[in-house]
Amino acid sequence: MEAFVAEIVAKYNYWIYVVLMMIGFYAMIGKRNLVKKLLGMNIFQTAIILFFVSTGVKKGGSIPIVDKYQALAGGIDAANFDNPLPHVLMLTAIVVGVSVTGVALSVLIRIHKEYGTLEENEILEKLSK
Amino acid sequence: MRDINEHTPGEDLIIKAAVRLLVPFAQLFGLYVVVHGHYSPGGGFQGGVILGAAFIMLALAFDMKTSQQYMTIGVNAAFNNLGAAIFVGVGVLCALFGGLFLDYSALDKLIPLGPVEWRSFGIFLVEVGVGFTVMSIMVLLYWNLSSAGSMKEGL
Amino acid sequence: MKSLALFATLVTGALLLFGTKDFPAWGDPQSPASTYLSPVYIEQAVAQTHVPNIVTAVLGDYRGYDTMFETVVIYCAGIAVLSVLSRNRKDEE
Amino acid sequence: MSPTNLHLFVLIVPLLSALVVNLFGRSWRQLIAPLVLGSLSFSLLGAIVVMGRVLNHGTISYTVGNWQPPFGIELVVDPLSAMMMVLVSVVALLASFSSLKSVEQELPGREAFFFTLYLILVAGLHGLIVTADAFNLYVLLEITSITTYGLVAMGRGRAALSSFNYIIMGTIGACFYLLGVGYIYILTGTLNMADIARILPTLNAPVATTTAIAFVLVGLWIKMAFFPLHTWLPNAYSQAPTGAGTLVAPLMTKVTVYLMVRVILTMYTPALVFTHDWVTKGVIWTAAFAILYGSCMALGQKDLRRMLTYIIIAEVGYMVGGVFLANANGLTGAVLHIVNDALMTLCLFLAVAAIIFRQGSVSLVSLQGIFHRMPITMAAFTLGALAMIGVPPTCGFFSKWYLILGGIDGNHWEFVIALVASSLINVVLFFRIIELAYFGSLADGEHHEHASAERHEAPWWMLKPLVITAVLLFVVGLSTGPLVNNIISLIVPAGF
Repeated sequence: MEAFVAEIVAKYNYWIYVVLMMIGFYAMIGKRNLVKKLLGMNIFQTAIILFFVSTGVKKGGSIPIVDKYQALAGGIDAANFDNPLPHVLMLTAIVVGVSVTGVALSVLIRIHKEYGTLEENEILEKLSK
Repeated sequence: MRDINEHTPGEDLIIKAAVRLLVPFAQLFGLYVVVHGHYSPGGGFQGGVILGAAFIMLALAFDMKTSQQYMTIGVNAAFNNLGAAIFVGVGVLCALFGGLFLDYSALDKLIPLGPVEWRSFGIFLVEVGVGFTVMSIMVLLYWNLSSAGSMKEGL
Repeated sequence: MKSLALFATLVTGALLLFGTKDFPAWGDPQSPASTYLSPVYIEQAVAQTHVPNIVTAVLGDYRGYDTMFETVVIYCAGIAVLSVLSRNRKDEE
Repeated sequence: MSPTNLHLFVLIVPLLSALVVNLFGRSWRQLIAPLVLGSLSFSLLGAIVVMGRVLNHGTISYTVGNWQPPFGIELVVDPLSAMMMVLVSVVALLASFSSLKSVEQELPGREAFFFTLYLILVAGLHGLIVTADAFNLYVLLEITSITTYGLVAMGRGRAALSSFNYIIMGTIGACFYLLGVGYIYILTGTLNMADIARILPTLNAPVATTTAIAFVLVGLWIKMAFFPLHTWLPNAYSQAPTGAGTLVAPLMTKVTVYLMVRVILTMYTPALVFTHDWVTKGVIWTAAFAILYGSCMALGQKDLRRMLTYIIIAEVGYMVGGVFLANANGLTGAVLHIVNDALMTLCLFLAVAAIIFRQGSVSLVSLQGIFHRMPITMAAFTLGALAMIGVPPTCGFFSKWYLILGGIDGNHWEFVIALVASSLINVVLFFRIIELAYFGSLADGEHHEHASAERHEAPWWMLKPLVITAVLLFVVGLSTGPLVNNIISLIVPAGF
């Protein structure tokens, strides 16, 4: 049991992201309202962004912006700076998330024009008539 | 059609005046974030979003027409194509000047600045391209989503 | 339907948490992610690109190909929104 | 432009012309057709040249920005990806002729937007094929998805709802893939596929590795609509504008299958993926169910386009099952089927597009007597149907033959039975339509008989690509030998 608690404490960042991800994932597949599904999608993506950024953390590290002249003189210790790669990846993933949200919102507007509602079961009812 | 002069919540003198005052500073700050991305947190995407937010603020405080006086739909289309074209174009230019795609140091043959300095400058060019595209697309998304596609009347 | 969704969610979450069993502890400076690529980026980026902000250097140059497609993604989003919401010429008349 | 950059220009030229189409095509619509056709022809020529170079000089490894992998992004063109590039450009070019016509009819005033998305989709597919970087693959996967969401949602009626379901499912798939890549990144510290393959077997982290593999594969399965994760596909593909369907239906699922092959072979190495017997068995059983489910659901449809989308689901089952047979014949069959199925689906969807162009609907009722009205279209459709059934010497026969051999080699009789059963169901399926199309008017009475006398063939812009595709079905079928010996046998790993 103690080993388990120690494991959780050492990796609590993963527990946080998994809980967030589960909230988002449940909203995406379990909710009936299309806007709630979209919100779930955003939570899901945010959880993944948190996950990646948390992997870039290094104990004793600061933001990866170095002093130019010190670096050119070769005096940089990599242990003092966080890992820049996850940040780069997540900048890209954030943009992708924004884009998908934008397209999804426009599709929702079309759906609302078409059926007058955003509840999935009401739409399906109208379709089956 | 809603009368533009009609007093509605949100179209308030204080808000209008504040936005009028705020927009130039927001734009300046956006430019700063784009340009200063080499030395501080920032870059094309972040700065582009701030620049776009300035136009969205105009559209929110006044109406969509006012924001379209400052950036017409045609200019917006030109900007988003231009931004993407700058990025891809820089890459193609590198390839045409004998380097690999997006190898900015190859542009040294165009203007001799030194290969390493060209990498720095190439990143800057590319960030400007990203900034243009992101700014115009953010505004475009707002116009379209708030007016259900008509881009005339909306929030 | 809801219980199925809940079940799928719980299974996914449990699997993801189970997978972290083999991971290094959070913030461990000796983890592979912090020792393989990132020191090279941090130590070499300024000499190779003259950009002190390493995130910008990696974003714009080392992984510039990704960033190009990131720009294309957001460009596509704009065009997709325009095309989805605009109407046919005939319908407008 | 030095020849080393050529394979990048295969994808950059459509991308750049997409920008031009968007900027100028809104005002000058006559510019769109030459730009689209020109850039796609350039792509095709470039892809053929690249393929020639790869076959003569071996795999091309290309580092974008001249950063050595794993620091920069690496692009690899091996014989398989060169073949896929040619396939994508052929399908995109042929489909674009037909799309130009049908978009003019269905989406007047929106051609510029449509073809911007169309060209970026083609560029994204080329990018997916050549990339050797796990994260770059995610970005490109999202490019192809976002363009497809837009293209699908441009349709009428239910298209928006189908597109939304596709967005939700597609995002789940992409996010699962990204999670898998994140796990891999934590374990190995790298994103380059070859580097991952080098480091992963040396790690002592079985649980995390398995989780990562599972999430990446499930993510790709959602994107390729593998049963039971297929629910988004039939609606999305059958309600998309016809011009979008002709491009998206033949390519999207097949390129994703290619990505799965690529991920299994070069990122994870087969030794890691096929370790557990019960996993491969489970996947093959699921694939067998997918094949039977797709075929049976196709039987119940009243609309030709919707029927074809269910056949796509069955075909995905063929390919996934073939890969997971984990033997040389199965893998060869699966890869060969990617090529063949793309062409067969293209042929059928082009025929559907031609029929929709002329009479607006492809419900089975409206197909009565169509043979007399559109003989060339229906002749090509029949050829496509024969290939889909697997009649020699069309290409469909050869890949099915390899798949069946693979099933027998691996002692997976359930897969073999599903394959044969689905071929039989396809016979029923297509001969019902052909019968309806040929004799339907006789049974229906005077009203239709009168209409059937008039010949009302589709325009040449839609007929030419259709006929070329139908001929290609035979050409590819007859050149199966060289294709397998020179290209596909090279990628089969040694242990198979």
